[in-house]
Amino acid sequence: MKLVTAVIKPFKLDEVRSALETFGVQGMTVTDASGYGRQKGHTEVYRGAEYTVDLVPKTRLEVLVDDTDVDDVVDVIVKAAQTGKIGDGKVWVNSVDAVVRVRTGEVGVDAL
Amino acid sequence: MKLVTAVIKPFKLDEVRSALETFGVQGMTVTDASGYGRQKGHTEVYRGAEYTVDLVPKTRLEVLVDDTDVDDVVDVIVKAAQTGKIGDGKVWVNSVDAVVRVRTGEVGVDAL
Amino acid sequence: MKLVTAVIKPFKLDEVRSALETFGVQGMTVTDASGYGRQKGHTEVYRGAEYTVDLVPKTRLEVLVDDTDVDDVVDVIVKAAQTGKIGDGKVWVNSVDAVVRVRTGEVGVDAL
Amino acid sequence: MPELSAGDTAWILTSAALVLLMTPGLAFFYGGMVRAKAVLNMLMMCFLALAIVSVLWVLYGYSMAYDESVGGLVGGFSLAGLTNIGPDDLAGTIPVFADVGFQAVFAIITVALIAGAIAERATFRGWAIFVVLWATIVYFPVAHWVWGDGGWIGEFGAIDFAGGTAVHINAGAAALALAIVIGPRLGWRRDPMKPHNLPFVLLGAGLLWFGWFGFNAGSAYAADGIASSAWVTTMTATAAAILGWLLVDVVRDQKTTALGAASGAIAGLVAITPATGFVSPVGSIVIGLLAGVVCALAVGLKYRFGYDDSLDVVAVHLVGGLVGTLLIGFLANETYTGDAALRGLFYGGGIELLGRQAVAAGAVMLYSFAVAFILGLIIHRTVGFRVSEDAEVGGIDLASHAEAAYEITTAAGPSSSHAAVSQAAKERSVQA
Amino acid sequence: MPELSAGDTAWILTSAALVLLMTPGLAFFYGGMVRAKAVLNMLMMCFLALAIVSVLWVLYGYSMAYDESVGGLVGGFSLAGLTNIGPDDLAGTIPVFADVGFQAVFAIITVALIAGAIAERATFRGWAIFVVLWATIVYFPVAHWVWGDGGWIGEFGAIDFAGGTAVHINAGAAALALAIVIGPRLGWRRDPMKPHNLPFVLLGAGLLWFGWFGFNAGSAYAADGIASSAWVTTMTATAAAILGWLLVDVVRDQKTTALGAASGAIAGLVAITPATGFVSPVGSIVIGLLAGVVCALAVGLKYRFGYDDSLDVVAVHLVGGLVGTLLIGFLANETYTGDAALRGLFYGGGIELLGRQAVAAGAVMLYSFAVAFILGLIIHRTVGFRVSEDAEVGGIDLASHAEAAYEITTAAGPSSSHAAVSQAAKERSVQA
Amino acid sequence: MPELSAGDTAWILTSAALVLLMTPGLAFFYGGMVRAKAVLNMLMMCFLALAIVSVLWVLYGYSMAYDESVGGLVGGFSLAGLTNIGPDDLAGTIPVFADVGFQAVFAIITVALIAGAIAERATFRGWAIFVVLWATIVYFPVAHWVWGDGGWIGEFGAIDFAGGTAVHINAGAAALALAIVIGPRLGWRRDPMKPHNLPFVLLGAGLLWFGWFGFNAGSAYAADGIASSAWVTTMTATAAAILGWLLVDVVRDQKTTALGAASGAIAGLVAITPATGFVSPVGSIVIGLLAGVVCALAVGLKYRFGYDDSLDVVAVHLVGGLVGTLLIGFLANETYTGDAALRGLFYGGGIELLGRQAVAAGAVMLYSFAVAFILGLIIHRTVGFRVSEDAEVGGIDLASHAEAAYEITTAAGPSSSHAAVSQAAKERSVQA
Ligand SMILES: Nc1ncnc2c1ncn2[C@@H]1O[C@H](COP(=O)(O)OP(=O)(O)O)[C@@H](O)[C@H]1O
Ligand SMILES: Nc1ncnc2c1ncn2[C@@H]1O[C@H](COP(=O)(O)OP(=O)(O)O)[C@@H](O)[C@H]1O
Ligand SMILES: Nc1ncnc2c1ncn2[C@@H]1O[C@H](COP(=O)(O)OP(=O)(O)O)[C@@H](O)[C@H]1O
Repeated sequence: MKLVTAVIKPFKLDEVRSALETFGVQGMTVTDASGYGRQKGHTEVYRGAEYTVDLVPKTRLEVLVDDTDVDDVVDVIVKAAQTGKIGDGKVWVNSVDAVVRVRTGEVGVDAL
Repeated sequence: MKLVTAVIKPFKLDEVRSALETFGVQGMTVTDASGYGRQKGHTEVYRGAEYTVDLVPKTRLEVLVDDTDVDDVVDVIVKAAQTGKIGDGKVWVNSVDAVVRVRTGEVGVDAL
Repeated sequence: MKLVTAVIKPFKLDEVRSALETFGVQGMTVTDASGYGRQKGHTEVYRGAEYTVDLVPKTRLEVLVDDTDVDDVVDVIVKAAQTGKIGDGKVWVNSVDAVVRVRTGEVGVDAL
Repeated sequence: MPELSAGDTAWILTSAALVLLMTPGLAFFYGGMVRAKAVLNMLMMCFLALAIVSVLWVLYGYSMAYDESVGGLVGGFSLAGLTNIGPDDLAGTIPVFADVGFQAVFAIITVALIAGAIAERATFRGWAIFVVLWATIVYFPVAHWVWGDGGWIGEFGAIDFAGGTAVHINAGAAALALAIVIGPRLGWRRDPMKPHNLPFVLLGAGLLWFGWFGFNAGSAYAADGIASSAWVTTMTATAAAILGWLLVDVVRDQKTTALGAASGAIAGLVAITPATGFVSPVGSIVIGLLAGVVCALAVGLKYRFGYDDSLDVVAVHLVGGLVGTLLIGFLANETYTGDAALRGLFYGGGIELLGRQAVAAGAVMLYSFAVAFILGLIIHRTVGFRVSEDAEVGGIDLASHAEAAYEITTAAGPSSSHAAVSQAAKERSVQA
Repeated sequence: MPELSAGDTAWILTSAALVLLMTPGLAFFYGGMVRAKAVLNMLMMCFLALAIVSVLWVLYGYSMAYDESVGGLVGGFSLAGLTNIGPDDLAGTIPVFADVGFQAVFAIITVALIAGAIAERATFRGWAIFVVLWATIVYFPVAHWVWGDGGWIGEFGAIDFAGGTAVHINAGAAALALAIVIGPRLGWRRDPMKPHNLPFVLLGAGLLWFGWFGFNAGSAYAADGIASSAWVTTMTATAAAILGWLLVDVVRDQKTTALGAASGAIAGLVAITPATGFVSPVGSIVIGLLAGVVCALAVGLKYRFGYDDSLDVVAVHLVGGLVGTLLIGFLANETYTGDAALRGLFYGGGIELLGRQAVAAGAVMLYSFAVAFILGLIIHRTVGFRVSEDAEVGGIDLASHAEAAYEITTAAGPSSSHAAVSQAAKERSVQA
Repeated sequence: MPELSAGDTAWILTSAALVLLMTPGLAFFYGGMVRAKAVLNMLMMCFLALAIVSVLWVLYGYSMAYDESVGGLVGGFSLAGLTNIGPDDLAGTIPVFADVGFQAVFAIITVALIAGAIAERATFRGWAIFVVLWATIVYFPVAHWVWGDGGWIGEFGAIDFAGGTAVHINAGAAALALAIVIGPRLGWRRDPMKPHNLPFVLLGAGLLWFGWFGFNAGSAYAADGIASSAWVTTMTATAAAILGWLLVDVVRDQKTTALGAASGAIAGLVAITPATGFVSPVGSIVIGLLAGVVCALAVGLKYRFGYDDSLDVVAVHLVGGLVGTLLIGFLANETYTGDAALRGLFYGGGIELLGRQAVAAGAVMLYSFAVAFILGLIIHRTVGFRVSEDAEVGGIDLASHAEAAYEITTAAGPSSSHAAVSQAAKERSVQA
C-alpha cells in the first residue's frame, strides 16, 4: 500500500479529482496548505509600508493506493495538475504499513 | 517508531482524544481536512442554480507512537471513531526514521 | 529522498523559513494545525461556564530533502524553532519512494 | 382639535425607522450568538417575522389592536386593510399613518424576539406558521389590552410606557413555552455551543440600542420634554445595566466578557422600556443596575430547570421585563408621570400601583405562555417544529436554506477554502 | 411665502442622513455577495462614488439638476459652487441647503448602484472616470428631467415620487451597458461564484431598508400625512416582496434562501420607490408581491442573454424600477396623489397615465444605456476598464488595493493563519 | 422667552441618537483594524467608555460642564444627579433633557476615541480607571471651557462649532500621552500588525459618518439653515478628505487602499467638526482635501518619533482637529458665522481669529496631554496599565475576556474548526 501526497494549485483540485475518479480512485483527503518555493508571493501595502507575503495558497491531497496503481496515480495527478507555470507543486510517494477503514475495520486494499 | 494518521469525522475528535489519553498516548497533531469518498456531500442553491459540494469536512490526526504500541493505537482510534455510517474515515501507518523533540533535542521514544 | 515533517509554534515559522533558506532548502509546504500534548491550552468563559480548550495552535511544515541533507535539515529546524519552553513541537522523518515536480515531470532530486 | 405638528411627526417617523432597524439589529445580536452553521437561519427567522407581521399589520393587525374595543379584550375589524384611513387623518398631532407605521414595528420586533429561544433547530415552515398565529392570537390583542383605547390593562390602571408587558414579558413568556415544546438542542449541556461571531453580537447590541431611542422616546408620541427624559433614561439605564452585568462577570469569573456587556445592554434596555418616561435619570440608573445583575444571574435558570432557551430570551426579556414593570411600582415619579396617583413606593405612593403592575405582568405572561405552548404543540405534532437530527448536526443553514454563511478565502493565506473550486455546478433551471 | 418649518427641516435632514447611509449599506449588500478576494474592491467602488459625486454635486451637479431649465433638458450653471446660496435661503418650508444635501445623496447612490454589475473585475481608474462622466452626462440631466423645475418628464406628466426612473431604471440601464461592455468574469457559468459573506448581504439589506425610509418618506419634502403613508408603503411593499421572492424560491428549489430574502427586500424597495406616496398600503402590498416574483424570475435573463450582471442590478433595479413605474398607471390613488388626473386604471383612471409612465421609463432607459455604453467603450479602449486575468484570478483586492480583507486568526483554533508571521516586512517610506 | 419647538427637539433627539451610534461605529472602525486576537478587547474598551461616561454624565458630568461657571474653568455641582431638572425645563427651544442627552454622547465618544492609541495591550482595569478620571478631570472641564456659559475659551473668542478642540484635539492629545506611557506593542515595527477585518473598518467608517451628521448639524441646536449648511459641509469635507487621502496613497504606493479611504473619511469628519457651521460648502472641500492629505502624511510621525499610536488617533484626531481649528482662521465666512468679527483671512478678516484659535487649540492640547500623561503613569505604576507579555502574544481577548471573537465553521469546507468539539466543558457554577 502506498500514500501519494500532492501539493497543487488550488484551482486545479477539481480537475485532479475528476481525473482520479475517471482512473478509478474512489477517495482522497484534502487539506488547505500554503507553499514556499520558486513561485513568488504577493505584496500588500499597509499605512504606506509594503509587505511581501511569500507564502502562496496551495491544496494538499492524500491518496492511499494499492502498490500496483501508484505510478499511474502519480501520473494522473501530474497530468491533471500541470499548467506549466512555476508553482505547479510536487507529488511524492510514501510506503504505508497498514490501512484500516474505520467504519468496518477492514484492512489493506479492502479498506480503500 | 511509527506515524499513525487518521482521518475521522470532526465530531469524533473529542472521543478519540480521550480514548488515546486513557490508553496512554500523550500527544497528537490535528489538522482540518475535507474528504472525498463514498459519503455524499451536500447541495447548495444559489440564484436558483443547484451546486453539489462533494467534499465533506473531516479531521486529520497524526500520532507518533513506539513500534510496539502501533497496533493498539490503531485499534483505539478505530473503536473511538466508529459510528458505523459511511464516511467514518481511514487510519494508516507509516514508518518513521527519526523523531526529535524540538524543546530538548531528545530523539526516538524519549521525544514523545 | 526523505520527507521531514515539523510541528512548531506558529510565530517561529518565519525564523525556521529563514534558517532553511540560509541552509539552501528552496521550498516547503505549510499547513495550519493544532496540537495536543504537555503544553496547556486556554480557558474560555461562556455565560458563566468555563471551558478548557486543550488544543494549541501549531504550524506544520513539510520539507522534501535529499538523503544526505536530512540530518542537517532536522538540525536547522530544531535550532530555529526552539524556545526551550513546553510545546516547541516535534520533527520527524519519513522515507519517500519518489518525488515528481508537477510542472516539468522531473523526478528525484531534480524535482526539488 | 389638535393640528398636525410637523415636529412631532418628524420625530415619530424617525422613531419608527429606528425601531424597524431593531429587527435587523436583533438578527445580528442573535445571529452572532449561534454557531456558524445556523447563523443564516437565525437571520432568516427575524427577517421572516419582519415580512409577515408587516403585511398582517396592515391587513388586520392595526385594527385588532387599535380599533374600538370589544369588551376591553381586542379591537374590531373596521380598520382592516386601512382602507378607511387617508393621509390627512390625524391621531393627536401626527398622521394616523405615522401611528400605523410606528406601532407596526413594535409588533414585528416582539415576534422576532421569540426566535432566540429556539435557535438552530426549528423548521422554517413551523416558524412561519407560528409567526402568523401568535401575532394574531397573542400580540394584536395584548397590544390592545395595554395601549388600545379601552383595553383592560390600561383601564385597570397598570402603566407601560413603551412595552415592558406588551413586548418583553409577552415575547419572553412565549419563548419559554416554545423552548419547552421543541426541546433542547442536541448536545446541549455537553457541548459549549459558543457564539460564532461575537463582534456581530456587539454590532447587533449597538444597533438595538440606537433603535431603542425610537422605541422608548418615540413612545412619548411627541418631540417634547418626556420624549427627552425618556431618551436620557434609555441611555443611562442601559449603561448601568452593562456595568451591572459586568460586575456579575467579574465577581463570578474574574473576567469581563463581551457577551456579558452586550447582554447587559439589552437587559437594561428591556427593563427601562416600561418605565422610561415615568422615572428620573437617577431612577433609571437604579433600574439598569438591578436589571444587569438580576438578568445575569437569571441565565442560570435554564440549567436549573432544564429548558434550552438558547439565546436567553427568558433571562433577558421575561426577567428584564418583569424587573422594569415592577420597579415602576417603586420608582414612578410624579414629575414625570404628571399624575399624583402614579407615584412609586419610594416617592410616597401606595402599594396599589405595584399591585396593578404585578397583575398586568402576570396576566400577559400567563396568556402568552399558554397560547404559545398550545400553538407550539399543535405545530410540532402536525407540520413539525423541529428539523431532523441530521439537519441539526450538519447545520440548519444547509438543511433549511441550502446555503453556507461564509466562504471566506484569502488570497493571502493558507486558509483559502477550496470548496468553491471543487464544486460541480449543475445548473438546473436558472432561466426564468 | 412659506416660512421655515423646523419640523419639516428636521425630517429632511434626518432623511438625508438616512439616504447617505444607504451607500455604505449598499456596499455591504454588494460586498457580501462577491467572493472574498474582491470584497474590498466592491466596498471601495461604492465609497469612491460617494466621495466623487458629493464633490461634483456641490461644484455643479445641483446646478445642472435644479437651476433654471434650459429647454427642459438640463439646468443652468448659475448655482455652481452654491456660492449664491446662504443659510437663510428657503426651498419651500426648508432651507435650500437641506434640499442640496437631500438631493446629493440620491445622486450618490444612483451611481454606486451601477457598480454591482461589473463586480470583481473593473479597473479602479476606469470606474473613477466613469463615475465623473456618467454622473455629469446622465444623472444630473435626468434628475432635471424628472424633478427639475421645467424638466421635460415632469412637464410631460409622468410621475415619480422618489426615483423609480431617475434612480433605478437609470442605474439599471447603465449597469446593463457596462456588463456588456466589459464582459463576464473569468469562469462565469462554470464556477459557482457564491456570496462570500451572506450575513453582510443581510446587514446591507437591513441598512438599505432603514435608509430607504428617508429616501421615500423624505421625498414628501415635509413631515406630513403623505410622508407617513410613504413610510408605511415602504415597509409593506418591502415585506411583501420578501414573501414574493421566497415564494419563487420555494416553488423552484423547495428552500427559502437568505440571498432571496435580501434580494426580495431590495426589489420591493425599488418597485415602491416611484409609487410610495401615490398608492395605498394595500396597493403597496400588490406592488411588492409582484416585484418580488418578477425580479426573482428576471435573474434568469442574464443567463439567457449572456451578460454577466454579477450582482443582478438589472434584475432588481431595472426590472424592479419598471414594475413600480408602470404599476403607478394601475394603482395611483387619488386619495394620495390628490389629483383626479393622477388615477390608475384600477381606480377609474384612463390609460394615459400608464402611457406617460412608459414613455418616461423608456426614455430614461435608452438614454442611460446608450451613454453608459459609449462611455464604457471609450474607457475600455483607452485607460482600460478591465483588470488583467492574473489580477482577476488572484483577486482584485490584492491587485488593485494591495490589501486582503480578512486576516482572521483565532488563538483558540487551528485556523490560525500564519501569513502575518511569515511576512518579511519591508518598510519603504513610512515617514511623511 | 423661547418656547418649545417640536421641530428643533425632534432634530436634537435624532442627532443625539446618531451620535450615540458613533461609539459602536468607532468600536468597529477600531475593532477591524486590530488583529483578530484583540478585537473583542477593542470593542469592549469602547462599550465600557459608553457605559461609564453615561452614568458619570448624569451624576456630575453635565453639572461640571454646564452649571454656572466657577471662574471660567469648570461648572459647579448644583445640577449633579439632574435632580433639579424636570421634563418641562427648557434650554432655548428644546427641553433641558434633550441637551443633557445630546451633550452626553459627545463626552462618551471623546473618551472612547483615546482607546485606539493603546489597542491590544491595555489592562481593562487600567482603562476603566482612566475613563473615570480623565472624563472627570479633563473632559468635563474642557467642555465647560469651550461651550459652558462663561467658559474661558468661549469668552476669549475662539470658536468651535461641534468639537474640534473639546473633542478631537482633546482626545488626540490624551491618546499621544497614553501611547507614550504604556509603550509600543511587542513586535511593533517588526511585524505587520495588519487590520484583521477591513470590511469592519469600512462599516465603522460608514456608521461614524452617518452619526456625524448628528454631531455636526445637531450642534446648531435647531433644525434651521445653519444645521442644513453644516449637514452639507459634513458631507463634502468628508468626501474631499477621502479623495485627499487616496491621492497620497496613489502618489506614494500606486494603489488606493480601503484603509486609506476609511481613514480619510474620518480625517475629513474631524477637520470639518469645528468649522462645519462657519464655512461654505466650497470652503469645506478645501478643509477636507487638506485634512485628507495632511493626516495621511501625519501617520508617519509615529515611526519618526517612536510611539506606537496603534490606530493613528494622533494623526487623525489631533492633527485633523488642528487642521480644522486653525483653518477656521482662514475660511470662516460671515454669511455663516453671522458676525463680521468672525471672518477668516481669506474673507478679509484679521489675524486675530487665527491667533485665538491657535491659543485655544494649544491650551486644550497641553492640558489634556499633561493630565493624561500623569494619570497614565499613576495607573501604570499602581494597578498596572499593560497586560503581561504572554497575554499580549496569546491575545488580549483570551487573557482579559476569556473569549475568542470568531468560531467560524462552515459545513461546506475544510476550514471547519474542531476546537468546539474538543473542549472539555467544565461547568462550574452556571446556576445563579
Ligand atoms: N522541498 C520541498 N518540500 C516540500 N514542498 C515543497 C518543496 N519545494 C516546493 N514545495 C511545494 O511545491 C510548491 C511549488 O514549488 P515551486 O518551487 O514554487 O514551483 P515548482 O515546483 O513549479 O518549481 C511550493 O509552493 C511548495 O508548496
Ligand atoms: N483512497 C483514499 N485515500 C485517502 N483518503 C481517503 C481515501 N478514501 C477515502 N478517504 C478518506 O476517508 C473518508 C471516508 O471515506 P468514505 O469512502 O466516504 O467512507 P468509508 O471510509 O466509511 O467507506 C473520506 O472522506 C476521505 O477523507
Ligand atoms: N505523539 C505525538 N504525535 C504527534 N504529534 C505530537 C505528539 N506529541 C506531541 N505532538 C505535537 O507536538 C506539540 C508539542 O508537544 P508538547 O507535549 O506540548 O510539548 P513538548 O514537545 O515541548 O514536550 C503538540 O502540540 C503536538 O502538536
